[in-house]
Amino acid sequence: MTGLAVTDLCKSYPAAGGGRREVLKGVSLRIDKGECVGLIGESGSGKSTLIRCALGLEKPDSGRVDYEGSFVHEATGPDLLLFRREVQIVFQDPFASLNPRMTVEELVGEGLLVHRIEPSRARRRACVAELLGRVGLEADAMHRYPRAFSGGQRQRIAIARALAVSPRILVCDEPVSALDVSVQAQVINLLADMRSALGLGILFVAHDIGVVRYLCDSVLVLAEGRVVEEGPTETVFGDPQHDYTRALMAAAPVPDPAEAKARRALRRQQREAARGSEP
Amino acid sequence: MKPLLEVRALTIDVPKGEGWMRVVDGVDFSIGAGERVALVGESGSGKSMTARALMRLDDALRIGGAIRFAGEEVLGCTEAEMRALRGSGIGMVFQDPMASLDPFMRVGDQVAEVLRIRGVGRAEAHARAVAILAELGVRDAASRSGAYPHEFSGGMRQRVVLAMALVAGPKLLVADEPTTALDARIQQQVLDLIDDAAADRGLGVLLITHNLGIVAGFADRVLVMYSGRIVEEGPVEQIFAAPAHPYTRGLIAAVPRADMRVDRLPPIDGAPPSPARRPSGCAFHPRCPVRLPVCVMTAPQLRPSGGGSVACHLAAAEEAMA
Amino acid sequence: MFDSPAADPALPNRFAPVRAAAPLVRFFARRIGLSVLTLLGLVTLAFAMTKFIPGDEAQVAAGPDAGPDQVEAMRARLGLDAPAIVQYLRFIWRLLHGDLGTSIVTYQPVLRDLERVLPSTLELVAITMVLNLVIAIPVATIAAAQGGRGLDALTRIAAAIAAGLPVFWVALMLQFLLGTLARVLPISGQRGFGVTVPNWTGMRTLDALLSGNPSAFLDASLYLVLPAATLALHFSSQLFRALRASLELAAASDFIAPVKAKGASTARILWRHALPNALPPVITLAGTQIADMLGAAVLVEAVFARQGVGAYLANAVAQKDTFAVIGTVLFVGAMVCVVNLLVDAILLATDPRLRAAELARGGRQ
Amino acid sequence: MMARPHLSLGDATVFVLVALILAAAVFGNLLAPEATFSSDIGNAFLPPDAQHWLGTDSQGRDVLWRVIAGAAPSLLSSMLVVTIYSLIGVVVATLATVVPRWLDEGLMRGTEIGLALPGVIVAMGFASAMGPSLASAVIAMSITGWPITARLLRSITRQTMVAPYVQGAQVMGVSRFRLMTRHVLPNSLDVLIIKWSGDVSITILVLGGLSFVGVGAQPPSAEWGAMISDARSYVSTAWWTAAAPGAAIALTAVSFSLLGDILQRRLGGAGASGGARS
Repeated sequence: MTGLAVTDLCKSYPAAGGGRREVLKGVSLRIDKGECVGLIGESGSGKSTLIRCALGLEKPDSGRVDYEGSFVHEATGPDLLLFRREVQIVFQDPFASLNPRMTVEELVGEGLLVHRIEPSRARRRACVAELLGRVGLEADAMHRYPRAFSGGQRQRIAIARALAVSPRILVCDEPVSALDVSVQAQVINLLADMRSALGLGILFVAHDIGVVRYLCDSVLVLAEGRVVEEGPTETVFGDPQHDYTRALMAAAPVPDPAEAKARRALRRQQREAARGSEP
Repeated sequence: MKPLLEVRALTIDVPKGEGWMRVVDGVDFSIGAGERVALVGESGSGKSMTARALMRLDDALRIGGAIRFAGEEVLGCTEAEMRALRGSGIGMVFQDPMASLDPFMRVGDQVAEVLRIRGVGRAEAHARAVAILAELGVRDAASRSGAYPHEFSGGMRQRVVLAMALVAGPKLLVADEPTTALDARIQQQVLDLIDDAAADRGLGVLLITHNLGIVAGFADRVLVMYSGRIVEEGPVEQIFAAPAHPYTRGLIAAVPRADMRVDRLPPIDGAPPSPARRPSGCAFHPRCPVRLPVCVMTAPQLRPSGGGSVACHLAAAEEAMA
Repeated sequence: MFDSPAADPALPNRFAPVRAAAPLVRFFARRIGLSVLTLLGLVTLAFAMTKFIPGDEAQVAAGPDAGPDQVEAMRARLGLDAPAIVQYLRFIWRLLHGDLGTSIVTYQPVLRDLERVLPSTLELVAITMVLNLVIAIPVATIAAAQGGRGLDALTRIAAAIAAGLPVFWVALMLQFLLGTLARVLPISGQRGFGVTVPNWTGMRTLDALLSGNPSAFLDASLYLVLPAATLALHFSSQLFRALRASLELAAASDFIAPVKAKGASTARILWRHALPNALPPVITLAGTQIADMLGAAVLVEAVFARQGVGAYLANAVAQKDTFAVIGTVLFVGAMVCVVNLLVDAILLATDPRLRAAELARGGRQ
Repeated sequence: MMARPHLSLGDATVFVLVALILAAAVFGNLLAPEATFSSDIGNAFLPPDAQHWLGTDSQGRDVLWRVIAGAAPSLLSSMLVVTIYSLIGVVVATLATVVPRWLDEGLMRGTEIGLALPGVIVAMGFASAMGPSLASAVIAMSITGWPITARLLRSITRQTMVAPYVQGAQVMGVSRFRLMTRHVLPNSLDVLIIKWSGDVSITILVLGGLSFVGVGAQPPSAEWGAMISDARSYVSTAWWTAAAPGAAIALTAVSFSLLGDILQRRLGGAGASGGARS
């Protein structure tokens, strides 16, 4: 069996006013090499907790996370090292996800160093230059610090850093939502290219249906700690079955004034009807 | 008839080191009574600066040009006249609804404060605050008005912020990225709320956003801003159906759609420039796929085109040919 | 970046006072428990200190002229022949009964000595704290309105300098300039010759007022002017600097522009919005300042010859009066713990966010 | 991105002052004439004049030279105190960051004891136990000063630990040691550098106070607090003997506190733009 599998994950936190708040209530998902899975969820859906558990940064209450047949939360030694090498993450905020005290060379080369892939400094430098070229940056970028780069460029650096250790699975936590609109497409396309070129498996977490529909083969819709709908992207979004998915689809902005205004008028009618029936 | 708001040759400079840095460089637009105008732009475009300049919120800025609101010259107002204008002439909603509220004051008092400043008695101000909170959909407004901001959810806080902007009966509502931090469903609720409130009161609205998508269903007219200037302006239908500026075209094409499958997104190369490093000529020229030699040299003027106007050498040349 | 479990939208119902009271009790129970732990740590430290002192305790207690037999008798009498753990437990047992030991200088129980000198110090600290708040808060707020110009720039420089002046030196210089040269104020002691008031609270100003003796009140007040002014100069400039910085942060918060957009004046923005938001860290500082004032009282009381806790401690140190030193340190520690509890209560009463966080947290345990 | 603030006249003045004081602390003892440390009763209590700019003291020694020579015991010992307890604070906070949670809680509870007491009073207790001397004052303040630093740094590392770049490094499998030394500490220590300067300013006041009440440096020393203590009895007749060392303490304390403000302005901005405190 290959890839990353999450099975029946449950996680709760102590809640305000006593008791515990269940954030994940039995979530299962699976990403294989070369596959791109979208995870749609609003804030509070539990997607961040899911990512933290899946990456082994946090222990779930129950359920398991397997990578290549070994249980991530009990893995030690070579198994853990393999997981730490083959599963990487790209974060949402490119201004917080790169250590401001490290040069681009150190940032991109860190994985090569800690996994002893390229212990020689000169060879590491050559690798970094090649990686930077692959994500569309000049090689001389390596001598500068992250603060010298724009948001889109930083996200490219973050991707190069993750790709340095030749991962098989890349978890992307809202990787474009903090970027300028005109830059988002560049990063989305870069991820799509890397996936087909390297056979990467991608777990793409987002709240934006458009991006997931563009990039992913299959999708899971997460609401209040449960997967409410899943399936091939076009099946789910072409004919959503669950009310929640439909509500999300209806709330997504439509870049067509006639259609958008018709929808707005309809909503307004519904609100007035509701207002009229209330008293 | 005179428009409600008229902005002419607006320039804004921010202090930088010993000198000044121009962040808004000659912006013209107007908003009629009851009209919805969207100002769309990315980071560094100067859109929020423009919004804040309308109410002169930042003392440190140097603002040039003319801003006429309801026939009065805003830039010539004294500080006392400005205070009277803020809130009762122009109401404003800010980006982050949590950060827009004073965490140490009860929400009812924060709404009522707008009226108390204007000499309304305590009881009446409070009653009117509760009434507008109820109107904007805060349940149990009378008792909830005694709660503090942190006791409200994101969508509810945005209602409080909107109540603050509307309670003194302004003629123009300026909404600066009011939905940016919110989920799509809440975002839609907030926009609908502004929609209803503006329709009921016949308010003019200036919606500042980076998200072209939310504009389609909301605005009558769209202004597209890039690096301190307006590059295109027109009725919303025309902007989406026949964008004339390559930047507007790129923006619309680069956003993946939720309602249909797209094969390949055509990206815009590069990144929006910071005001400190604005390119020569047309600021968009380094990223423009249809750049002409002249674009590097001189900045294009905003010229009428179709039902709107566009600032582009190529569009002007095509117009001249036709 | 990640969903934080603390930012829970499900909020406690603030209209349920019965439920709300329990977390408050829990909050104070927890804080008092912590204070007790802190004190226990302090007591352990103090006990360890008695063991670290070079020389033989029994020898010291028996006096320098005592022979070996007498020293051994004293050792047995003081229980110093018991194992350390037994001595430690006895030490705590005695403390619980208010027995801080006996001073080898005054031959009085340390607690009784402290009762005698405490009111004078409390009087000084109380007046200093009032001056401190009354000066720092308005000046910082008014200065903030000037935003870096005029009064603001001036007070900033003045406060930076005042905070750097050594308290004991200011005391000495004021004593010299105003007392010796100008002869406008009394320079040492705490009462004029022949002025008597009944000893009810031990605080002379208060006793004079209570006994309806205005001239004695004036007399006691005049003796307080220099020491209180010395302390207030130092502490209010410190508090001013903290509040000015805190106000700057508050004034830069995102909610200030919305208040301005309401049409509020600069004064209203400052006093009604920026100041309440800026105060909590300053209240915390004022609490720790009380501890520091007790420390500074050692210096000021020494200069102005006031009979207070500070002078008592300085004297005890000079005379190697171990029990008096340890007793005073413990006593001051206990006072500081009480002050910290008070500060917590004030913060809880004034900061609605803290209140919500504590209510939520109380339920969790 | 961030424009470095220009070197203003005020900032430059502070830098020059700090440099001069440091120079006095390092070279003062070497330059001072022999007579600075020996008594010449015949010339006692000379008021300030052309030969003795700040007059002479009870032993007829030049007050200006004694103030310069006193920079070493006064300032260097304060710097030593703050450096020692800052290092202890860094070690404790770093430990607290990597050990299991219950031990972290325990360590932080322990630091609360240290917060419950005014430094002067505890230092007096310690100094009396060890016998009054500059060394005991320095030791007493070094072992009582660290809790605040440890708590401050721990609260910062707590924020830094959840910064995405630290979590990213964990996902990449970097060792705990590398995580602390390359990612967490470099992004947490700015505040400590700022605090160091402000703390030196406070420590010099406290240390002076301890010497003044007789539990720090002892009389023949030119330590400023001890000089004032010595001069105390003669204030009304020879005010300069007390005024000069006090002014020296004040000048030093103010300079270092302003240096802290400047560092705050300069480093505080850089740290924030680095996104360490997101």
